[in-house]
Amino acid sequence: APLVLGFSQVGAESEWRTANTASIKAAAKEAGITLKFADAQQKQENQVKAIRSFIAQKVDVIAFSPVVESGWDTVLKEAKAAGIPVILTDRSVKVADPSLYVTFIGSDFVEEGRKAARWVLERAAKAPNAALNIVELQGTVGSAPAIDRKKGFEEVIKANPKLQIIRSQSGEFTRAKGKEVMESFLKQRDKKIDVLFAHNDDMAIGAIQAIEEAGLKPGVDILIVSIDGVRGAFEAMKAGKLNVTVECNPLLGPQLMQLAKDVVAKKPVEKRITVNEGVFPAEVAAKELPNRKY
Amino acid sequence: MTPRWHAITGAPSFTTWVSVVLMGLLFAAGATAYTGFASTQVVLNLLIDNAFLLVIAVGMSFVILSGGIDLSVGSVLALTTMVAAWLLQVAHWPAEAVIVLVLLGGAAFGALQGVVIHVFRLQPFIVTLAGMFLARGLCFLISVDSITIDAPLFVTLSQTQIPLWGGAFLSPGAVIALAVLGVGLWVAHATAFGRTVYALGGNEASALMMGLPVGRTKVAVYALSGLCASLAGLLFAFYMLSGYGQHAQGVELDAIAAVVIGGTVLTGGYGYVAGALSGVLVLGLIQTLIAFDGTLSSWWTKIVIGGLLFVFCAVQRLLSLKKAHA
Amino acid sequence: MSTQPVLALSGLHKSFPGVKALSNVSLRLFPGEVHALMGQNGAGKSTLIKVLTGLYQPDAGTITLDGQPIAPKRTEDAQDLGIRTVYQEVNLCPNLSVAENICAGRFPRRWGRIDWAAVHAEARRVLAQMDLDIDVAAPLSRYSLSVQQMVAIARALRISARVLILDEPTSSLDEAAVQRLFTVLRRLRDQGLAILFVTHFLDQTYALADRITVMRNGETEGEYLASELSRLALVNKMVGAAPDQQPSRLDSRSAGTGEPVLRAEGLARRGALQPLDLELRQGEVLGLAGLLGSGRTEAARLLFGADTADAGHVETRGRRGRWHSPREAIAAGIAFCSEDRKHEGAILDLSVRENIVLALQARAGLRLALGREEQQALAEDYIRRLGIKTASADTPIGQLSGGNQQKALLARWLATQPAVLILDEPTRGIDVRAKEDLMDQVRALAHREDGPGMAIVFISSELPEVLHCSDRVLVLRDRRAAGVYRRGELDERSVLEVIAAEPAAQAA
Amino acid sequence: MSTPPARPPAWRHPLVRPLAALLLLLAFAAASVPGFLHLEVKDGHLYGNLVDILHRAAPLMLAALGMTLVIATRGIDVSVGAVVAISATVGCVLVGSQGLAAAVAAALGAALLCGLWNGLLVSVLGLQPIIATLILMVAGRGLAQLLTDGQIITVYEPASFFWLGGGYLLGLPVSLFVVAVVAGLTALLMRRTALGLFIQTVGINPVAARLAGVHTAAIVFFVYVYCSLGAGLAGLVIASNIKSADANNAGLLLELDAILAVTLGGGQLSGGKFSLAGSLVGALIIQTLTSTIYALGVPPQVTMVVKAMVVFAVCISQSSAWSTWRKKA
Ligand SMILES: Nc1ncnc2c1ncn2[C@@H]1O[C@H](COP(=O)(O)OP(=O)(O)OP(=O)(O)O)[C@@H](O)[C@H]1O
Ligand SMILES: Nc1ncnc2c1ncn2[C@@H]1O[C@H](COP(=O)(O)OP(=O)(O)OP(=O)(O)O)[C@@H](O)[C@H]1O
Ligand SMILES: [Mg+2]
Ligand SMILES: [Mg+2]
Repeated sequence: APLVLGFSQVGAESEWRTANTASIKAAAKEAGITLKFADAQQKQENQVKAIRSFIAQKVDVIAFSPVVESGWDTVLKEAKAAGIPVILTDRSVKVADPSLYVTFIGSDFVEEGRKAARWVLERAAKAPNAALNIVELQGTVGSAPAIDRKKGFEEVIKANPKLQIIRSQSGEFTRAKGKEVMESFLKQRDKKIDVLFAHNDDMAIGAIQAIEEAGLKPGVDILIVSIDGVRGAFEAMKAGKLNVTVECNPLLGPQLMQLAKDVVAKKPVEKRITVNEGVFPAEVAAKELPNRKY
Repeated sequence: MTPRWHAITGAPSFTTWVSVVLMGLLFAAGATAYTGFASTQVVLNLLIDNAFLLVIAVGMSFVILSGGIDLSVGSVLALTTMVAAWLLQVAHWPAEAVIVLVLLGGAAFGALQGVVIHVFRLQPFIVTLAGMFLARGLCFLISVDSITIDAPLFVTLSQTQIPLWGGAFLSPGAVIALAVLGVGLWVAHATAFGRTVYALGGNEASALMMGLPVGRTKVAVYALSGLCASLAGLLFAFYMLSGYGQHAQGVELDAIAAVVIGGTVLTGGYGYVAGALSGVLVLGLIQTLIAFDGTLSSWWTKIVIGGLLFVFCAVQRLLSLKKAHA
Repeated sequence: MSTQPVLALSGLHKSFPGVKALSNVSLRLFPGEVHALMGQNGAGKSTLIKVLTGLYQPDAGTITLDGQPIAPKRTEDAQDLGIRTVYQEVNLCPNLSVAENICAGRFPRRWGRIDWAAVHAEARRVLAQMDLDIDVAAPLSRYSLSVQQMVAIARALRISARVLILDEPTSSLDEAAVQRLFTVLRRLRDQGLAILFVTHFLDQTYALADRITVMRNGETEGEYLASELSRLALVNKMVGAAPDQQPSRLDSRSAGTGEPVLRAEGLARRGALQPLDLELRQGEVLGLAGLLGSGRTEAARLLFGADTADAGHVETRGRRGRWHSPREAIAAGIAFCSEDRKHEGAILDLSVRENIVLALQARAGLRLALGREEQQALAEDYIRRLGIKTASADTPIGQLSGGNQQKALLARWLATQPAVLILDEPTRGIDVRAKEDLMDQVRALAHREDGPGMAIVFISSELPEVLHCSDRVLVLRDRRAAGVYRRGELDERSVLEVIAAEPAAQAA
Repeated sequence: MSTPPARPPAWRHPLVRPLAALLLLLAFAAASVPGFLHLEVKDGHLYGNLVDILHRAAPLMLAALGMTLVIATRGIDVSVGAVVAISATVGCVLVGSQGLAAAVAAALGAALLCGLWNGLLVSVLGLQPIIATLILMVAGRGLAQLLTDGQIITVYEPASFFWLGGGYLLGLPVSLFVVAVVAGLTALLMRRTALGLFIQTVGINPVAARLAGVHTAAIVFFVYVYCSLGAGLAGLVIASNIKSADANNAGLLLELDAILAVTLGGGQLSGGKFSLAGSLVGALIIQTLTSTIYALGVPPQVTMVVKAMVVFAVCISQSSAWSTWRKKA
């Protein structure tokens, strides 16, 4: 019988997530794995329910992208008691007993924040005298990527006291809110804005529109850094409106399927598997764009 | 149709029974379609996974029966997990004290909303909507991040499995929820307070003229709902072992839907607290069906949930229309 | 009768925005007396009672109970002080059972829980005092307004109290029920209870009251011993002018010779009405007489399409069939003024003007039937013609006194100039003068000098009114017709005989 | 006793309190954020926070107008956000290939279908409004995502599509004119026909309304269709503004804001009397609050608490009980 993998996805809240889902579905088909897919509509309790139903269905492996890091002990213990190995994707969990999951494959949000900040630091180094005012578009309040990306970013820019975050507001990871908040930032004329750091590409794309409508040149008058590396971001970079995007690779599917097979075959796997992620500045955008699958 | 049939359809609890029968059909459909569906544990999981929703729905039943609505329950739940986690992990309070405090806090939060609704004669929808923002916002003031709980009492309650027959088990949370349902039934149908709640929902002006304690009851109803929400928060904390400001987003709508599906009328006065159980189970069953199916994309998940909800409500409604014509 | 009043009010003032409802009102209530509070519609009787029981707060004035000043803030307070009240409109909860409505607030308990058996027994006991034997576990909404009114009274009678206040308790009761109520009230009076009683029926006042306080325009006109005040003087004091002595003009023109405008054949609805045949001619008044629950309201509702019939059909000029909604009946020129003005008539938050034009407008559809000025003119015309007491046509109808709401609803239907007008208890809650005016109007509408008049179905629990108004009387018994009689063929006594006849006798 | 029919004094007008709340909020913003009220002409149109507030409030105002009528009939429509998503995606999916007119027509057509569906469930089937519209609220967003396969649809052309939500007319955002036209037409419909009277009647006493001959089912049907159409238009405005459709996020929670706007404007959820102008003011209060929070730089984690406090304060200050209570104190 084919291997059965139960996968609990967070939801379909962004293009990134949709690409992630698509990659997993395609890879499962390719690898001949029966995929039981459950969508949690962004709710942790739904994920727990899904995992319980996977246990009841006696699947071979359970994989999931946790909505949030904490709160998994009980249900993972049940999985362990049922003898079903668990793979984490995309983000990790905090559990008292690390043996509750076999491995974690995914990105490191804090590192993404750091990468974004490093790019800004480099830029600042080119003009050592000027102070750079940064505005930040945060993700949804309380969400893991928003917290971690902010943390990583702040950690690195501390190195240069000339870099100041002058405003920070939540754009809820959406284009509409990103645009609205950026509009408001631009109306405040006490300080000039030099850099925009957006927690995801969608907010950056919204903000670019706001900057253009205010009669400024995005990417020139205001440097823009964002995270994810979705197709829209590459288009914006090609047009010279976005300066850099830090990749957060959603195409984990093939790697996940291989892991699932290995885990079932009881092959040893590493506890932490990072995915290859790059930093794409505008210069390489035109070349990279045709390669983007999402 | 026979007179016997009339007696059945004419009974006021008819809608509630329709829910139960439809639920049976839904379950039978799942059992034939998916392997492993027809197991005791799948049924018990409905209770385990939805214990917190059931507790909220019991509180919500009272509010809706009284002709009001409480949108703040989901946020109060989240706030409870957050406060409990903070007190346990950061302030290192004893678990028992934390439990008592958050329960009192939830009741007080609800009572406060009740007072505002009653004294200023404001609409419950708006007051509790603001309450919803407030409680959610307070969570993030404590911490934007989630806090893991490792207090022994919570961990034990989380991981205890109460064994039933054949390897199947229930969680303590589910047992507490069933107990709350029992108490709710008793309060609604056997105490003066419960009957005043129904009277309020039937006609508030009349209740006032009948000399019933309208103000007191109203405040108490919201306090009760707040208490249930914070108890649900504790169950949630047992269930997840974490406090988090994003917990239970949109649970208020699930609870309202559960109560209404259970046969309670949203304008108040008609319905049964027991309906909350069938409503919660229906929603849980729909989710379980989808999880067992395992082929639906995110959007088909939404469409199927909406579709099943529609079929359920429409059948229920058509049957009771027939009853009206009979 | 003792000399010390249980309850006394003096110098009471109460205003609403734009209306001075009570000014300098005083009232004394002695133990062991029935005290009638009389006055025209809008005189302030109900307001006085609401102030007395804590539903409204007075602007000025004092209330004393046993010489102690009291200031009830809520109805609960008044109840705790031993004041039990039945308010004018039925104020009960339709979703609760009859027994709960009677016992709510003071349930018999056992071991901390409500003792449902005792609740039901208690409810049956109180209702039995009024000879009412109904299923007390059924929801109140199942019963007709009259039964609901008795339930409201039963609720007040259940707990022994010091003062019992009844605001038009008899407005939807039939004669027999009224007599049963009076027996109970007399017994309570003899036990030393002080009873305040509001009614528009002079007969009832004289049958029961020991003392009468008359109110006029929000002021106390005076307090009298019933035995020392003649009917004429009483009416005189209520109205504030010498009433025209002339008894209402009864035209003797024979009626009912016009075209038939409405015919029902075998009209029936399960559980409500046995097959009924009925014919109504232009320019005649058809009275429906019968006891409570005899099916008069049901007949009226079927004729209007408010309920759909299971069998039979209705025929109007050029149309034959069953009504599926009131809209069809209205389009065919039928109008129906419901007995339950609070739930089925008034749109409480809307103005008197909007309430009056509503039916006319609904018939016209979305296109405005009348411009704003015309609406105003129409409303003011009816306010004048029917003597509706209101601050203006723009006052919300909910702020009018009960009787005046009734008149405004009548205006709603008169404004549509229907071919057939069905009036279910139109005289409920309106004062003596207004009642006579209304009956004159009814007859005038039917018997017009200048051509064919309306056909009117007139339903009233007051037998004399039915007999007085109608050209023909249809007597209903047990939800079926028990006979049709022409004017003059019956008097009050013979109707009562027909009504009371055993079904067996009818079969024979 | 018969004082002349006193017209209520101007300060008792129901619109006064919401307006006062709005002005107070603006005054506060102006005092605490320098240059908040500053307006200038840029690229031939007005530019400044005030314009932004009006511009951003436009979709909410469109949704609130429809919600006003639904609430007046004692109903509620929680599917507004989903309808926004559906119309936005339909519009964006079609506009590239089928042209502007066809896309707009299709988007509004889709919204119309949504309204018909809601109307059918509430008016014909007799489901409770919140449940009836909850069905579409859940499924509608799924349908929108189905159309886009979960992707964000970005529109590159025609540029005319961007005019609706991003263009300017006479120096003001076009979306404002859309709101003005819709509000004006609605007001006209309520004044010049009996619709307003019927809607209130149905809301206050449906039983009496039926007995008076009002076609209650048709009225209820109408308000849901109208509300969905307004939401559909709002969806187009939003999509046109961000030049894309995001099925998962477009109009998220707009229904709650719309309900809030109606109540802040003085509407009662128990049905009956309604005020279109009041709801518009309510929508402006909400948007002004949001903009003020952004301008003040309130940290995002505190935003919700601030919002809640202001809503409490505005509601309490508007309650009649508050005035009597204050007088006594
Ligand atoms: N809530 C209110 N708001 C404004 N005016 C009111 C209100 N209640 C009563 N009124 C006015 O006070 C006056 C007295 O009304 P009340 O109901 O006391 O009359 P009533 O004597 O009981 O008449 P009826 O015999 O018709 O019942 C009327 O003019 C009425 O319009
Ligand atoms: N005395 C009674 N005992 C028991 N049930 C009654 C009594 N009077 C009325 N009912 C109930 O009330 C219901 C409605 O009858 P209803 O009173 O409306 O008829 P009606 O002839 O129009 O009387 P009325 O107009 O005087 O109220 C009936 O179904 C009946 O069960
Ligand atoms: Mg009165
Ligand atoms: Mg009757």
